[in-house]
Amino acid sequence: MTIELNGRTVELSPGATVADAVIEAGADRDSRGVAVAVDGQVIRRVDWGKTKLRSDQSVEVVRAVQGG
Amino acid sequence: MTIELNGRTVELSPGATVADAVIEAGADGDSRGVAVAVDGQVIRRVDWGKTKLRSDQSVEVVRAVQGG
Amino acid sequence: MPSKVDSEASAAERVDPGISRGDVDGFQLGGRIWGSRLIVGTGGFRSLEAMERALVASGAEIVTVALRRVDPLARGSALEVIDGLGLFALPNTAGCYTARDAVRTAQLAREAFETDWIKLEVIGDDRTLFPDAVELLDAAQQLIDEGFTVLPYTNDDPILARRLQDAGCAAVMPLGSPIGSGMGIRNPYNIQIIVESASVPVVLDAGIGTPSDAALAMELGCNGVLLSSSVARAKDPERMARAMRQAVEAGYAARRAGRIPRKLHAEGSTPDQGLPDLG
Amino acid sequence: MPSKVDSEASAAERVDPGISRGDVDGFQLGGRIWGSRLIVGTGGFRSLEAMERALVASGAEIVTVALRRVDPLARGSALEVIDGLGLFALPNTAGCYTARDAVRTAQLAREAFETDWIKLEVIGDDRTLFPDAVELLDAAQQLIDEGFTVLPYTNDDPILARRLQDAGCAAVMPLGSPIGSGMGIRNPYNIQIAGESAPGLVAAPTIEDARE
Repeated sequence: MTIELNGRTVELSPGATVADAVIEAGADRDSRGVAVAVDGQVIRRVDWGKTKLRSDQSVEVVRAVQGG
Repeated sequence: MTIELNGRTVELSPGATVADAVIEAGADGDSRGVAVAVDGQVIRRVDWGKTKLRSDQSVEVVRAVQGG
Repeated sequence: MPSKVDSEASAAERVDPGISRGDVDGFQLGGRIWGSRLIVGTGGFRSLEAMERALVASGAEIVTVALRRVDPLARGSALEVIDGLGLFALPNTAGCYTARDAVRTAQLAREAFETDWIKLEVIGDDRTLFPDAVELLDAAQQLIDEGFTVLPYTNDDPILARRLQDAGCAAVMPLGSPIGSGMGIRNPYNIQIIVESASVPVVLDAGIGTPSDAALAMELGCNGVLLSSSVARAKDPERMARAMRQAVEAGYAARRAGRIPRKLHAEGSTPDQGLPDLG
Repeated sequence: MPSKVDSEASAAERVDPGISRGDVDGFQLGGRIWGSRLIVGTGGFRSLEAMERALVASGAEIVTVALRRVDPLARGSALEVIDGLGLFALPNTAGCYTARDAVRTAQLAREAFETDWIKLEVIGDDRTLFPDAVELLDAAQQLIDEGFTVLPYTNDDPILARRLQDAGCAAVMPLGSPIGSGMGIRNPYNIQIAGESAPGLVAAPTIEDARE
């Protein structure tokens, strides 16, 4: 299935979960400072592995960066 | 003889020196921070004992005080 | 200076150097007591190493960070440095122009940083980066309802500051001048009014350009100062960080020491009586 | 913090903490390097104890004092405190309104404090205590000729600052605002210009009033 990951169209295997998207985005699962929103809804870290993604969903994976 | 010591008229024995005036003014002879002027002329510390005073001279004995 | 914060404890109940030192002068913020009244942002440093050296020199315990899309190529991260130093990472919602975005970002931040503290920023336009009062208040309200500890970056309008405080914000963080402008405190009178009417800590955030600005903020009665560009983009960030630390401490001490009043004319400190008449 | 200045050495060649610490950041004043850039006045304290505590807290090494007629009833003295702390007593000519008075007072000070350093003050009027430029320059010239190290309290006129520098003053000490007014730096632009025209010579205005 295809989703939009951090603004890029990405192909994921069917049944992929939020956790897979995190890895696809280049962040490893347990790295601190990572957070995910699917279609604007924040997914709690504990639910990453249980939340299946659907085609055309928009996934944003963010991480801590320097900020004022 | 009478001199003006720090603005007050004072009686000193004839032959009194600057050193005597310093003591009369209430500053013990060698204390640090003391200086003397006679009729506006500064008398060097080393000359206090040798400088005889004359009647009607104006003697100023000053000492260090708090100051900005 | 505050000992390194114990990094094992989770962010929630990190041992506060202020408390551990029984510091009567401790900086009360968000229901905790901190040892340093200087909060430093991590934005704008030329490298993570420069940031780390400056953070250490600043003595800051609270350090702000932002959230951006993962960059797989990024080497190292601000958060690793902050954790390594045992400091408290305070996420911000920089870049949000609506209450909706800010709330979402705060929720993301709660996941990412495992803390419900948020430096709430909702911007009105990209030239001044001034806060958008209406959106800011709306976002603050929502986040407070969701149990966040909200530290809002606000303008120097005392009325808005009071509304934010009444809404339940943990502090108000008025700007001195635009973010990164280095113009210092443009309206010290409003800052004083905010300080007078505040029942929550007041942290001057944004616009500090040099240590005397930071000291002035503390002398005006602010409880703390938040700055970033003035250190990050200084020629020597580490030396400037140390200077800011001293300025905040000096300003706070001066405020408590009780300055002399301002007068138009002079008042000599050297006594007049006893002036010798030198003829 | 600067180590306590070695009090045994005479005032003249006191070991400068700046030099001893090889402090590249040392404060160069009067041909010597000092550890602290803060000069504190002793005027206005409510008590000698308060003054002593403040002097220690300030980290200052140079402390200004004045000369007045001996008061036999006075208990203790600023100088005893300053000597006790191993600090350098810098006499001033506060209260002088003419070059003549200021020169005489400086000569008295040289006797009293055994130093040729003088904080030269020649005042124009008693409401503002602003310097009298003409008398100040005249006094500075005379004292420099007599070998004094002259540190003049001046206004923030860059031209006068340059004249004082050209006359041979060891520094120029422009005011930020009237003595004791607490008005900070009223004209930062002139201070910057004074700094440019007399580079490296501008010592910040001394903190006159440490009144508690």
